[in-house]
Amino acid sequence: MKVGVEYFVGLSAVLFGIGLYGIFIRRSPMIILLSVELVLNAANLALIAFSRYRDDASGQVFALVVMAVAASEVVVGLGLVVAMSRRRAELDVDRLINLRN
Amino acid sequence: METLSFICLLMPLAAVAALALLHTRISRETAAWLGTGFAFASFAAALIVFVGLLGEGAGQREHVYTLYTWAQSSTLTVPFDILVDPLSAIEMLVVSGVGSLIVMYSVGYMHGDPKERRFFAYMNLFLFSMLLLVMAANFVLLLAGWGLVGLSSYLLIGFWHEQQAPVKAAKKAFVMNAVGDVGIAIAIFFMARDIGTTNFHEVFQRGPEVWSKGGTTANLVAFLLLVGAVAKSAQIPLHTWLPDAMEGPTPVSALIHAATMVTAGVYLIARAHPLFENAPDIQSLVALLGVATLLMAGVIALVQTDIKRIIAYSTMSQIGYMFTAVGVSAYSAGMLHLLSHAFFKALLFLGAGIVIHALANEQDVRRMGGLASALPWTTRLMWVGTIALIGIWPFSKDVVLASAYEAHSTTGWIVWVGGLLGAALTGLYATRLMRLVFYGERSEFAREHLHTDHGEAPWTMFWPVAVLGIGTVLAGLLWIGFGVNHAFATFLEEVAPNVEPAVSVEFATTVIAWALGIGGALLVWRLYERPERVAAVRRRFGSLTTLPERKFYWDEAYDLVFYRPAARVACWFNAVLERWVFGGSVTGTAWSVRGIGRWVSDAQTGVVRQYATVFVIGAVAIGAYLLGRSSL
Amino acid sequence: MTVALILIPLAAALIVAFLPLPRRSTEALALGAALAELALGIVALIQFDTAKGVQFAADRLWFGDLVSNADARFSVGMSGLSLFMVLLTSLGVFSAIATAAWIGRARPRAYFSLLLMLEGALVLLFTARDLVLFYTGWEAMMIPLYVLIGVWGGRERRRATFTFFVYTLIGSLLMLVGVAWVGITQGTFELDALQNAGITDAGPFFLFAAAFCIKAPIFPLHGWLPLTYRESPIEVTALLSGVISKAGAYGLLAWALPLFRPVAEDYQWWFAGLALAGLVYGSLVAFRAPDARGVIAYSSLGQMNLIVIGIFALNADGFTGATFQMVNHGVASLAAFLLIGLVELRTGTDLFRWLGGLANRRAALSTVFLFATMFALAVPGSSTFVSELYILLGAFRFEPWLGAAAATGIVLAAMYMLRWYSGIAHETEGERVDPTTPDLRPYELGIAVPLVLVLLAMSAWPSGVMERIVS
Amino acid sequence: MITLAADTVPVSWSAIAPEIVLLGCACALLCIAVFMPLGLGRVASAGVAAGGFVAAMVVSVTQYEDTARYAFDHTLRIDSFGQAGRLVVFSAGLLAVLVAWGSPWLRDRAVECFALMLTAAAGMSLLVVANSFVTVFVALELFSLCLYILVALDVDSLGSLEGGLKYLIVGAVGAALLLYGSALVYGATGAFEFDRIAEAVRAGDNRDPLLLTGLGLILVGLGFKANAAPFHMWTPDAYQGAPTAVTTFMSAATKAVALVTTLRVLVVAFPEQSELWTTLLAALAIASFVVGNLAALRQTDVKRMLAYSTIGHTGFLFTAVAAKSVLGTQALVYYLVVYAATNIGAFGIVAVREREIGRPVQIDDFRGYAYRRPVLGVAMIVFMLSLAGIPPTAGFIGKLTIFSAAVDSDLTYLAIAGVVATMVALVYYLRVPFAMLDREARVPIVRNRSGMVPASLAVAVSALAVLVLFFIPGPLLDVAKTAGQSLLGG
Repeated sequence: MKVGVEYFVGLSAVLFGIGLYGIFIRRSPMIILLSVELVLNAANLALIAFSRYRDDASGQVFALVVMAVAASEVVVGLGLVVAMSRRRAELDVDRLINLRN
Repeated sequence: METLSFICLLMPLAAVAALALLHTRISRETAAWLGTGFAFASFAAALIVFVGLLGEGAGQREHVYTLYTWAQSSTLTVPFDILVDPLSAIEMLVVSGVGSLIVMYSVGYMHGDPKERRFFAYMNLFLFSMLLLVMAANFVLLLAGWGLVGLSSYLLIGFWHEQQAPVKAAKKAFVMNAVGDVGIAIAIFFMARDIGTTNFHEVFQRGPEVWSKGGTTANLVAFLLLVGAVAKSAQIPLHTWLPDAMEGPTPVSALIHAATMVTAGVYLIARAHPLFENAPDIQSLVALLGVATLLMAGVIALVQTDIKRIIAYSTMSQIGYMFTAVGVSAYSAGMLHLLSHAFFKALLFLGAGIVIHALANEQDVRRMGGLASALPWTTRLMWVGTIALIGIWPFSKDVVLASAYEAHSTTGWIVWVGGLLGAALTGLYATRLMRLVFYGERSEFAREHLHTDHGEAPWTMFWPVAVLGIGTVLAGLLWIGFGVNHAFATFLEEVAPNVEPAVSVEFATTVIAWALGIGGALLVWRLYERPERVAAVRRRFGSLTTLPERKFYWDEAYDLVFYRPAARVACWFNAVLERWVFGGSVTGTAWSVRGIGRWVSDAQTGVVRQYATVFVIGAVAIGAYLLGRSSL
Repeated sequence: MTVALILIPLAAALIVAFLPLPRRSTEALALGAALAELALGIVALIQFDTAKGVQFAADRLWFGDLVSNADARFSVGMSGLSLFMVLLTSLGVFSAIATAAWIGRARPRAYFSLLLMLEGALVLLFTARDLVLFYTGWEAMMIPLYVLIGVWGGRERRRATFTFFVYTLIGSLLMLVGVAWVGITQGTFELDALQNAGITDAGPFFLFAAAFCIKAPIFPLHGWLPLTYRESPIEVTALLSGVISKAGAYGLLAWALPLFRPVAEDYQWWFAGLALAGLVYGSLVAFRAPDARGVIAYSSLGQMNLIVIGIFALNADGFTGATFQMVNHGVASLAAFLLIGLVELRTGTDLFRWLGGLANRRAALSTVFLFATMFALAVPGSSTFVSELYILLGAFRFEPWLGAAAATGIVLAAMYMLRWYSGIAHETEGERVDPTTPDLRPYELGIAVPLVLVLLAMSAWPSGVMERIVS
Repeated sequence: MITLAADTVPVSWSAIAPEIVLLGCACALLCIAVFMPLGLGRVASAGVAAGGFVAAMVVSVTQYEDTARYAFDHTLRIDSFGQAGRLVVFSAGLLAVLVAWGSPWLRDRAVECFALMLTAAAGMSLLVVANSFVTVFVALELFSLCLYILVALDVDSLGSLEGGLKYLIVGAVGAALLLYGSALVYGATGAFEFDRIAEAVRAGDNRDPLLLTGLGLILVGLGFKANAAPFHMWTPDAYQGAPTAVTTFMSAATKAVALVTTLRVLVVAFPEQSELWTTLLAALAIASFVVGNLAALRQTDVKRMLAYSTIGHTGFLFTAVAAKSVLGTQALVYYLVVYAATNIGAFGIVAVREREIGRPVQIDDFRGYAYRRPVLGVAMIVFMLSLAGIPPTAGFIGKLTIFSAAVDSDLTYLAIAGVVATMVALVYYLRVPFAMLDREARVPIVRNRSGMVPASLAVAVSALAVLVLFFIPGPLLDVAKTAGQSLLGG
């Protein structure tokens, strides 16, 4: 069988959904960061798939850029997590509700 | 002559200004005499104007003097112009003449009152307003005077505003007169709309042209003017304020509520007679109202016990006669009665004032009696007034009745009969008053409180009364009738026409009127010789007397029909609409908005996963919308 | 001239606000500024030429190049109407400042500078010949008011302010949309260009009418009125009823009608009818209000509706009468409210059940109150009488029974005003009044007497005002 | 068919000159951090940062021209619209530096703070001229990452960290959606550059589900940056948690670039779907009106209140965008400038007060403040009025122009919605003046006046701007108009 672009896009959509789902349900910032990674890579998959489909390189270039950005995003995220854990033991985003009226 | 007319008009106003500015810088006496002086000055001016008018030949006796443009829009201009013609000249004389006499009388009467200065200021304010009323040459200015006399009457009725009764009475008088003002105002609207001016001359000339005789508009205009007249002259149904107005100082009652202001209605109808001639139905309505009033007032006067109220009701009844006169287009007859009434009614009031003054402000006739010996001259003068009131001399009332007979209309007949009945009533109540006050046993109250140490009264009080007495007698000479002399009628002819009664009719009417009047008088006299007779009559007619004693329940009716409902509605507005609907609505909305606000900001729990969820839900919604619109 | 009239109070406001002066000098400064404004206004009155139309005009570009070349211009000038509104404003603010100084408001610098700002805004809106500028004045007028009421008001000041600005803002912001609409569709904001534009769209008209009718206010949009009038500092109440309510009527006269004449004619009945209802309603409520402020508050509701009747008679008499009545009622209600203020100063209350008998042995007070009463109830011969007569005549020309029905307002006015006067001044002295309660002091007379004199002058020669209006 | 092999992209340094300047300064700061002692470094870094912003401003002013040009093969579009956006960003940065100076948390983090600000500014200034989704994503992430850190910079306060982390998480989702959206658009059209996307769409099916889904996701991503409801929920926490100086910078600059980009993307890339996204923008605008203003009613913390109010203002800005006309753009640019000035001023005063009392500022902390510090007090009142759009403040003219734009493009219902929103908004805006002028309040005397001068300077400048732009709005309106024309032509 021939694997058309729609399969890749479908897969990326599924990954995207999984990632978002992860962001919704998980309470540990680490896992949430992982899910974010997943989402971004879902996007990457889509980009590359379309790039091949269109036979146009710019998509792939963008994918590379995204990887870099994703990495730095995680770095920042982890930095924050570290800063927090320095102050408090358990990391649970649901407990981060001090900023209220 | 122009200057003099304006002097006559403005003198009293100058007095007001002077009194207001000098205020406490001058002594009370000075203030009092200042007021009197200005009033007399005004009278002098009026007199000269009058003489000047006599000097002119009949026909050229109408002068309009314009001072400046008072008010204006692009469609209606109101000049400040005054009219001097026989009619207004007569009124000027009456107002300023009787007026200044009464002001002088007040010098003595109000002596020692803490607000003496204010009193004289008010009196002069009244004189100015009244002169403005009678000298105005257009309806707007007339209405201005009309309202200002109402104002001064309000001020003077409520002069002793520390007590409740005068304040109540004053308010009542003002509001009822306001009703009349509205009537005239609406009439003015008709004139402005259909004629484009309110100047007497044009209105009387063009009015009958633009408003077809007896047509709706003609009737409406006449009727609206009548409303004003009725309110001011205390005729049925707007009469209830007058008796209460007696709460004011006696000079006020004499000047405003007997001699001048209350007769303004008659002046208005006489002045606007072309409009009334143009609306026959309304004119007969005038006559009928007059008859009704004169009878009702006469009956009520019979049973009143307050000396001033008795005279007040008699005033009402006498004005009723004047109304009947102008109602049967006997205008100069009406004016004649106005004139003589001004004299003798002022006389009666001031005389009563002397009595009250002598009796420590007691006004109840049952607590008087036998004062003739104490106040001989007052008694004599009061007799002059009473004779005039009963209609023996001058004949003004009889002239009125005779003219009514001459009218040969149903109305005429009713007026004639009613008027004669009224004559009898007059005889009854007038003599009753004299009998109760001056003759018979002196009540122990009188014995205690009567003080005549300074003679009957201070000269400032006595002499005006005397002069009024003379005036009453002389007034008779103006129009003896029986073809002998009616200079008065001829003088007024051009502005206030008259029906010329035949000598025979006049003779017959006079005789009958005399008979009835004197008869009534004698009856009362005999009746009161023995108290038990009175008691017997009371027993007999006890049930009947309640009706007049309660003044035919007019006040109660008004209270029930107008005041209470209005007050109740107003209270309801205040309590319900204002608090809950208009006031509450905003507060309600505010609360709900705040509620939603609270809900919205509580929805922000702070849980970041919720943020993301809401976020994505929004995204999904948008995506769904777009896919829905897509070519999928 | 006009520009000076606008700038004097604003400059004074800044100086008063930022110059750290002691109370007395602050008061003196504010009073001086207000007096200067008044004097300049009188100069304008003298120089005003009845033959010419708009005068003392100044005009320069403010910002342009928006859309369809609708330039917003800084364009001011005075018609007869504006002239008298400006005079009324300066007179009102002057007496208000005098009263405030006498009462001794807390934080004088802020208070007086706000009052002066208010004056500047009012003069601006009364003289603006450009819609955006007019709206600017309109909005700028609101803010000092909110603060004055919300900060210096009575016990329920917050609720009062809230109600007040909910009502007024919904109106004025809707008008802003209307302003934008006019700019877009007509391509200009200039009054002279928009005169007799004869726009026929009803929607925008109501955007404008909403603002004006709420401010006036027309029944039943008066929900803000009672609370505000009762809770504001008395001199602000006086300004509200004396001057600011006139801004609404002015807006109708000077802007809404010229722009939307056809629409106004279509809806003439609605407005006239509502105004009539308001006249009767206000008068009746005034007749039963338990407090002195309440009576005058509702009476001015009634009076403003009467003015609106005159305006929506849409004829010369109506306009003339309405304009003249705006001036008369302005001065009269200023006097009435300031007098209430002086009574409150003595007795600490304005409830009738605690007042009464103030006229006894207090000659000056009773006399001034008498004048206030008589002018408020339009006793025939007074200037108010003349203006009401013309208003009613206008209404009568439009629809006879409307004029007749509105005329009953005169009787009702007599009823509630006499009740007001007696309730304060007559009969036995009330609980809060004792023999030592002083008569009006010279300073207080200095506040009240000028107002009375103005009214007397206008009664002696109404034409003096009317001919300038007619022009 | 575009492939990298096909042609080499000409590099135009001038196009990215401001970014180069800013990033250069950022690097300089890092060197300072290494080589200079802390105290001296603080001063130096502040100086360099301020200088950097000024320099960037100068550069973009000198480059300012009405004719638009593409750079780096359509990935950037240098036009006066973008330049205007850049200027807003730079001036915001400059004033933010002034506000930040002297805040206690800055003591040992001055260099990082300013470096990050410069970098963020560089990202923003790149974003406003971005003409390709690649650039958009990169620029967006560049400044977002910096902002995450800036928000969390005050690591001693939990709130700061919390705000930062929340911002990061939600921001990541937003970025991801934007990215996925551009991927889908790419899939549908085969291009990232806006103008080329438009061409491709014109050539093909403009109702392609793939394309529309992409559009939707992009819209969400941008709406997130513009704090539009329902993508707003991070805003209050981030604003409240962040050090006030950072909030100042964010509220002014982020808003501006987000809106500029939104407008550019929508009108350049998706003109064919305009009636679709107009509806969506209208919906978002109304949602923002409702949520922002209603929620703000109950806030007592000034920063949080202003955060909600900024959500409410997104409603107005989206109204201007939805007008998608020259007038709309003009209104947008004018409003953005005024809004930036107003917010900087307001937050500046909050910062000052914060330092005086040493804790988060509640509205009650302003009671009677105007009597103690008249200038700041009056300035604060002016800002509140400007936010409410009341004369004599520039906010009024902003509101007027936006309403005009709305009426002009038959969006009167949005104008009406804005009216109602303003009504509610005034309720909480006026709380501040009421508190400021409270006649009974006695304000405690405060000693700590560190950094009063620069902050007050920033406040004064913005206050002056807000007033001057009311009395003489002409020049700015002209600039705004040319900006609009440069974007939409005509």
